[in-house]
Amino acid sequence: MVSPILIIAIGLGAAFLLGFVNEDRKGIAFALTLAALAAMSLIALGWTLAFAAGNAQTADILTAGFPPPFAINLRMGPAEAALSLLVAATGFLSAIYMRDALYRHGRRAMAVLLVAIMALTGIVMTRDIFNLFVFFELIVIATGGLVLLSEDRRALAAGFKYLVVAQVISIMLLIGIAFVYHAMGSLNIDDIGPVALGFSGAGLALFLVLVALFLELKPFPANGWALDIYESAHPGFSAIFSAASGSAALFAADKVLATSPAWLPLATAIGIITFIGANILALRQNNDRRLLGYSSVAQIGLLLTIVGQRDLLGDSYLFIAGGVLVAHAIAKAGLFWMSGLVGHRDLKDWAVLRANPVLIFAFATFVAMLVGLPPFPGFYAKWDLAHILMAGDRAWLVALILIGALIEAGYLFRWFGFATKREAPEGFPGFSVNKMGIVFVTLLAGWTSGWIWGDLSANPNVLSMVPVLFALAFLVLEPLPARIKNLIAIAGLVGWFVFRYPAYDPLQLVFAIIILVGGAVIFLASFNWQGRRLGFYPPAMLMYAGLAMLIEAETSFTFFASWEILTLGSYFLILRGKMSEPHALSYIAFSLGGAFAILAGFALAANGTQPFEMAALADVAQTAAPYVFILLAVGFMTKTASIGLHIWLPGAHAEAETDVSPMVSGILLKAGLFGLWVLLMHMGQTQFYGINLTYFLVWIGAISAFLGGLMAIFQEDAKRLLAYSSISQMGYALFSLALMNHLGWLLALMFVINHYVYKSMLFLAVGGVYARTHTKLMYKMGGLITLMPFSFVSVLIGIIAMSGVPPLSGFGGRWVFYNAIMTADMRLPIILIFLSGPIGFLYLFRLIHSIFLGQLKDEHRKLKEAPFWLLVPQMIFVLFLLAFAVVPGLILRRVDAYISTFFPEGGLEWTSGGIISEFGYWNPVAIMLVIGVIFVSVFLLLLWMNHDAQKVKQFNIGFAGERPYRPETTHFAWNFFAPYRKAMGFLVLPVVTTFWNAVTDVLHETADFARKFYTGNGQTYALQALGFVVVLFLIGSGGTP
Amino acid sequence: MKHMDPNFRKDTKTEFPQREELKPRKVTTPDGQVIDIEPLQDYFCQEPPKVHQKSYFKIVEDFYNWCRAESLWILAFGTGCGAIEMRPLMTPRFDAYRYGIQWRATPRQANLLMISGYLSVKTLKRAIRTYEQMQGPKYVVGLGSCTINGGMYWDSYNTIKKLEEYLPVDLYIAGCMPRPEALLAGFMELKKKIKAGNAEGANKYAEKFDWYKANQKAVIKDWDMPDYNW
Amino acid sequence: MAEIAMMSGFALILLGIFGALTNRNLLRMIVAFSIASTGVNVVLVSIGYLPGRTAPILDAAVPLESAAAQIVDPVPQALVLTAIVIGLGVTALMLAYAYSLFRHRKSLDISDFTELKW
Amino acid sequence: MVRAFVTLVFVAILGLAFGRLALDYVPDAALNQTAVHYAELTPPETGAQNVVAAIIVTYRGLDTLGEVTVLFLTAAIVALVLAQTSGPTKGRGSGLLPSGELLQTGTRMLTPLILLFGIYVFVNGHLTPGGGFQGGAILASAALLLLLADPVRRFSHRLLSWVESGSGVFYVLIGVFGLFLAGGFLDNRILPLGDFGSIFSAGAIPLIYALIGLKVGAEFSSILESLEEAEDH
Amino acid sequence: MSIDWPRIGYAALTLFIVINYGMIMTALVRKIGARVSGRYGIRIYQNYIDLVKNIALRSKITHGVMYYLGPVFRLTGGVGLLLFVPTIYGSAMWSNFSFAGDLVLALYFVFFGTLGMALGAAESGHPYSAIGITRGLSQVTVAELPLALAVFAISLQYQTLNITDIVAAQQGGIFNWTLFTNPVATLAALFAFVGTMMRSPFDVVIAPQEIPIGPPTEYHSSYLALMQTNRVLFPIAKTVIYMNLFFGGATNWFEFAIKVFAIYMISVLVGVVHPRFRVEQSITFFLKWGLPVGVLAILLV
Repeated sequence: MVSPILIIAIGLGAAFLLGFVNEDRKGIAFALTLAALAAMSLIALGWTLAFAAGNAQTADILTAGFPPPFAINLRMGPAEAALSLLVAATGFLSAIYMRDALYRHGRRAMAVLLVAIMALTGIVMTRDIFNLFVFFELIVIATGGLVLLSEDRRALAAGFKYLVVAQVISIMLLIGIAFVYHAMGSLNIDDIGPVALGFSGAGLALFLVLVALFLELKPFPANGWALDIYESAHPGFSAIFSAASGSAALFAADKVLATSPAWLPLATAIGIITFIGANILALRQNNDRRLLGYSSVAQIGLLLTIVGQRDLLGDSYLFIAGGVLVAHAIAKAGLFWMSGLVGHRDLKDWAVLRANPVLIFAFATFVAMLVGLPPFPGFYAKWDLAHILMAGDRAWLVALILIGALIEAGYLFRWFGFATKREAPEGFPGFSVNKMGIVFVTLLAGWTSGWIWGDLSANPNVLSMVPVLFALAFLVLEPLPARIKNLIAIAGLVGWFVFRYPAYDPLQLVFAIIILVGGAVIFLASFNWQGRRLGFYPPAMLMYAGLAMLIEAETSFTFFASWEILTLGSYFLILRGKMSEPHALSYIAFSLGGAFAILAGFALAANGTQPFEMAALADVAQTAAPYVFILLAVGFMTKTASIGLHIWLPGAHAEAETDVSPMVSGILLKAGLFGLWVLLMHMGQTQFYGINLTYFLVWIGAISAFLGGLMAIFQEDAKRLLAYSSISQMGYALFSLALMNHLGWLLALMFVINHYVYKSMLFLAVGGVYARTHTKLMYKMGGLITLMPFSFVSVLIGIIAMSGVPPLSGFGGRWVFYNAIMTADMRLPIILIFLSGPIGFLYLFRLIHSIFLGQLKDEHRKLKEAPFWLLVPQMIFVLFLLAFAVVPGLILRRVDAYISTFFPEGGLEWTSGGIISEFGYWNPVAIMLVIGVIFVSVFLLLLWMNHDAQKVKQFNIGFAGERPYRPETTHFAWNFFAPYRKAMGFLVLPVVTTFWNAVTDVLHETADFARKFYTGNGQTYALQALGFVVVLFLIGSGGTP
Repeated sequence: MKHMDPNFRKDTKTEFPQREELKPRKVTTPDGQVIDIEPLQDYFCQEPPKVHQKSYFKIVEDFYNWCRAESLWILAFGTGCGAIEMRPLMTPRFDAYRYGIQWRATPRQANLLMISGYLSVKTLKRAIRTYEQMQGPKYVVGLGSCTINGGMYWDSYNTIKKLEEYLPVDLYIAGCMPRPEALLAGFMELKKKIKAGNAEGANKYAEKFDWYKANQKAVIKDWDMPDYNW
Repeated sequence: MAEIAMMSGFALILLGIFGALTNRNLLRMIVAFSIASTGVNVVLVSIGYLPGRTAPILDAAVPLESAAAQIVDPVPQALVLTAIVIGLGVTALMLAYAYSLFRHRKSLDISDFTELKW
Repeated sequence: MVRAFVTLVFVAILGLAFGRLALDYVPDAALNQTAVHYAELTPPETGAQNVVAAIIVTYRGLDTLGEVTVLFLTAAIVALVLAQTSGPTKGRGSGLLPSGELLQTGTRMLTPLILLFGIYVFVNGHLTPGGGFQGGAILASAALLLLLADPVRRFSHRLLSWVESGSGVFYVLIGVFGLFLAGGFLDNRILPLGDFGSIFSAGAIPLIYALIGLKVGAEFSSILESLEEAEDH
Repeated sequence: MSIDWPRIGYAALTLFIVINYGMIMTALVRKIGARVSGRYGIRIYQNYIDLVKNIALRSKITHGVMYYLGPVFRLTGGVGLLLFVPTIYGSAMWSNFSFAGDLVLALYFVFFGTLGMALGAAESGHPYSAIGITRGLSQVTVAELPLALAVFAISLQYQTLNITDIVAAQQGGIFNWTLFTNPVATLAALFAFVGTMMRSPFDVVIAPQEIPIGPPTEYHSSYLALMQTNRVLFPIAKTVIYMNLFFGGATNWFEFAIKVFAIYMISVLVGVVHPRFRVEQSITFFLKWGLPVGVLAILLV
């Protein structure tokens, strides 16, 4: 193994050597710089690999040949090796990235860069506190130099501000070091014995050291100078500043803190405040680099929090902190590098990235890494962190971290939305190849790190799960035509179903049929799209992969990973819609909020045990159980869009693409239901202060069913109407599930099946209409029945089925519902359900009337029937509904029997003459037959009498002696249920939306107010830094200085 | 008559601009294709009315006619002052219900059109539409002298004089205005006529369709409807 | 002795910081920081001082055998040298920056350089 | 005004903190273990008379290397900063009057002496107070004198750069030699320790100090010249 | 599946009896109304004449397939509803097709005709139809609520959803009727009954002058004839449900006739003395009065 000191020696030596190079021979100077950085990286890499392979021991490198504390020693352990690699590699890549700037500024700038990287590795490795100070000062000065690489003239002022604050910090640090030396008699960090938390003598000295180190981490709110640097510096340098400097400084703080665990709470407090504060401030940023700066600050804050928890984290500390750190560093470096590709500084200007899909993919990857989504390191780290903290009774911290992470996800995904949806600037000159290359390398590093962390994790590696790999394979297949990809996708779904079929229990089977087979059927509609359809199949398949894994998940980890994967996939899928940017954002915000609740729930339930079997939910301790239940239920209910958590759904479903809407509505919502199912299966009887928690779910379900339907009837947008209807239907399902009896569950399952079928069908039908009319506003359509008969039939059948009118399958649901509530304990919520049934009828009628009946419009007179491929799945659904109406037992019998294992009582009896319950009976075949015969007879009668009716046209109506002039004014469709609105409108006041708007507004306003704090005045920044010290001192010493 | 401009009513030369909504127009479809819309063709059925044969069996036709007579559904459509005379028919004093007479609000379901008084040209247009929208067999009863010869409005610039020139009138009830008793008597007459199979106004209208149209168009100068309002 | 030095060192630091944070002129700020740095150095040296001892140079006056009892702590002295050099470097850098800022903006007022904010 | 008040309050509280540090400060009665080690083992281990020099060059050699780097960096960055700055373009010295004959002659006389003194200081660094930094600074003061006396005078950039880089590279190389030939990076024992108290003793310390002196001198000169040149553009 | 021909015969007979009964009874009801206001009123057989006249219309128009099918749906709804409910208690044959489903089927099949009619009327493209439909649907959603609650209450009370069983439980004396064993539920159900019979004060749906009789404004001739048939059939079918659930059912056709008439008269009597409600007023009315009673009913069981 090469001595790690050579990293420093090479960096320094090369920096000095650059002096020999003629000022004009920039190529040589650059080559030398790169060679040195490469050598440094390789040494670090060698060590990292050696540690990874277990071939190396932590090594102490003595300088001057004397042992510490008399001489400075360096240490090379796994963490040091990895960090050095990170630093050096970032430096190397940034150097390539900044080639033009470095050429422009000459060998001096290269030397400064080399020294900076060298000093960063020095910070990482040194074990001497004063040496640490020296390296820090080197960083300060080098930063002062590298800031100048920017073409932004404002960087100069930023550099000066930075220097001013750095002066204040170094004063603190130096005084602290001096007194620490006085107290300890040594400058070696290992000799700084445990210093008790106190603010006099050694304590105060250590406080000064720590506070200086924290200030180096740019804690909120004393970090304005750093943000100015981020904003104005060359992105290549910002990448170093964020990824490498931040990490190194953090490691320094960690080193010092490790000596005195008593001070850890200070780190935790500062860290979490920084994490949340910086994230809130980032909300209001429009400047990409400044936003990245805030995000960097926040991430470092999170890391500091984790450092503060190292006493609890124990062996997992490195894994967790490393995971977050690596994710942060790679993603942030990648994003800063990408920002160099973007010509302008507004977030919306990132739309230019769309010129290259790989860049969008990279952007998505980096965002996912920062947010901590699978399969990236942050995910595993977050999982373990939450578990350990929960087990250590630090739920409050988990809550704060998750809130902060949610805010961060909010602005990052908003930004991603800008990039994918906003107008790309015109006259785009193209991307620099080497900069793009660097981004791609980072991208690769990101995925590699994901694989590594997955491999290191005690839990299964997400990247080795077959469905995920299959989904990711579509990234490679992207150049193929959409139809071939579609075929592969269908084959994949069906193939996986066939492959897994024997392993499913009946419940899983039903969900698997819906997800896999149902997904395949919906994919038939995707044949309608030609070309390559970039960016559709990977997220779609990712979603299906998540869903497929979800229903098979046996441990909480697999479950949660699948959950996150399907969330991520569906987000990208929803985002594809033309106008879906804000809706996709609220979708991901709510979904992640829900996911975090689930994470917290699982963590609380597991109480430290890993892997945690899902079935073990039943054995959660009495004290924790209700909280676990609530957290998980809230999490799952965000996905089923229960009332209060529903506002993301209408937009997300309505604005999605035609074949995406059925996927996210018909299939994705079932994930939440499946989660609830599993939850109730294991924890159904959880009590909270003596009240059965399912009571609340029953109420929530009923209210969702009612209000969802009520809101649906007031929609003018067809897809929105269907979306609200989903809220209502999911409310039904939740209600019936929470009834906790045999038929309730059977009913829920019927809803699962039925909702999939008719919602997919209706969404496709409406989508088909949309494909022709280019509008979703129902009042702009009308009279399409003759032009689109097939679409009409599927909507008609869908409506009959959905409203529960016999003889179609919806009635079976109602029948089971009545039987189910007969044995339920709750009566009041049932009123709402009773009311929502007919309300469903209202909006469905509105749907079919406004689109297909009434007056045909001028511009629609020549429309064609919906595209063939959109009709194919619809017709399959029609056939299915008819078949399911006659022989519901085909599927339900098995499930009925399966449910008996949970509720032996109250099952159904399946006889040839019908289905018999405890209270009633139902013979689908007879119903179908009787109604059919009557219908046909009456029809024939009418035909006999009225066969010679004259077919008239749409204006031939008795119009009180007048006649219509325009179809628009004759089609009664807008504000269709005006009387209803008069009577019940008060119930659909946007209270929930207002509430969530208020929440975001408060956050935004806070951010807007707080950022005024960053006046841009260097003195103020310095004053803030000073204030930070002073306030910490005051608080720490209990206000009695 | 001497003060009347003979060309006033029968002027067919002057071209009146068609209503904007009924002019052919070009419309861009959602796909960006430009299509022609011919409102009168596209939105209205252009079939001429048909002459409907009576039932093959006389006895059936007689039975039907009896039923038609005993089930007179009057369109609630008032044109002039006579409308006020029709209301009392429903009151206990006259109780038209007992004769199987009812009021229907929609021409689709009514089979008796009462022109209850003078008919201005503007109202004539509506009356024609309404009549054509009723399903045959259908009957027209003119109420009061105004429908017979114009009555006191004989030289009005704006009312028609002879209703039967425009619609096939089955029965006139004279008077200015006729009292409800007269109306009842008129209905009885109409019933008789129907039962006798003589109330074939709808078929007559179809047979002499061109004549009626010519008359109608002669007075309705801004004719802006299809020839037959189905 | 040492206490006085230390106190005056601290006083210099506080004065320097106060000056740096209240004077808006860049050059004055730099001067103020120099004062503060000097204060830090004074404090640093004063920490290593032991009353009644001599400089850590082992010549005839300070034989090796009794050195431990005769010399002051040499470490802070070594540190202070480094600190001075670093302080010098930073000061030089700040001066260069100030010069450059003045050249660009024709102003030495720190509150004029607030185009980056929020 | 508000800012001044807030600053005052903050500084006052910081003063309280410092005051607490100072009040709690009790001078050690004896040297601490590290210092004792240095006091007792410096001569045997490094052969240097000046304990501080030994600490600077050997024990804490890495710090010193860092220090040198600080200056190196500063020089480089000052040049960078000033290179970005477009000052008045009036030519060399920007119209400053050349100094008088008296001053120039004096300068010429003094410069060698100063240089000599500087060299003396860093060569004897391991024996007496002083060392590379001090010596280097003295060397640079000669440069300052020259510049002040004749604002138009310029040194050879190339020379400064070579001296600076050469001494830097050599310094690092010595450090690396230590890695292979002696106990570790920057171990001064790559050269024989020699007689205690003589000029050629203490292993590589004098060499390193010399290099530091040269480097510091070159760097300071380079900084000064950069600042001076800034007026030229 | 073997076809039970006699049952079909009985079903046809039931249909025949009920239609004729309905024709006469509705005429009778109108006549009673007329007599109350001092008129002679329509002839008792007037409904038949109107029916035949409509069938006998010579010209007909159609607006499209759904328009054509609307009345078919409507009548199928009425006939089906009647046949899915046991008409005469104690007779296997007069129970018609009630073997196909229980109370739930009856409750939901009510919507079959409504839906079809709404679709058909809507295809006529007439704004009045659409307005009428929105009114009707809006009103019926809330008006049916007390019934749903009452039904829930009594099915809880009798622990069955089987109508025959519910009727059986009410046999053996008038005080065994749900009317007396559960008056609150009956009251709730009557709210719904009055609300859905399309009589004043809840008949703004078919406001004759404002939106010429609402949904069926374009219907005429045989379409109208089918609807007229349904109009006499459907209320009776509904009344039969009420009779079975709350008034002890009927053991023979005579009892059937009496009870249906009596129950039917409830809505008539309410109607003649109350002016019309606007739609939102009726919604509010049912929420304010019908709903609490319904809630009380299910809470008291």
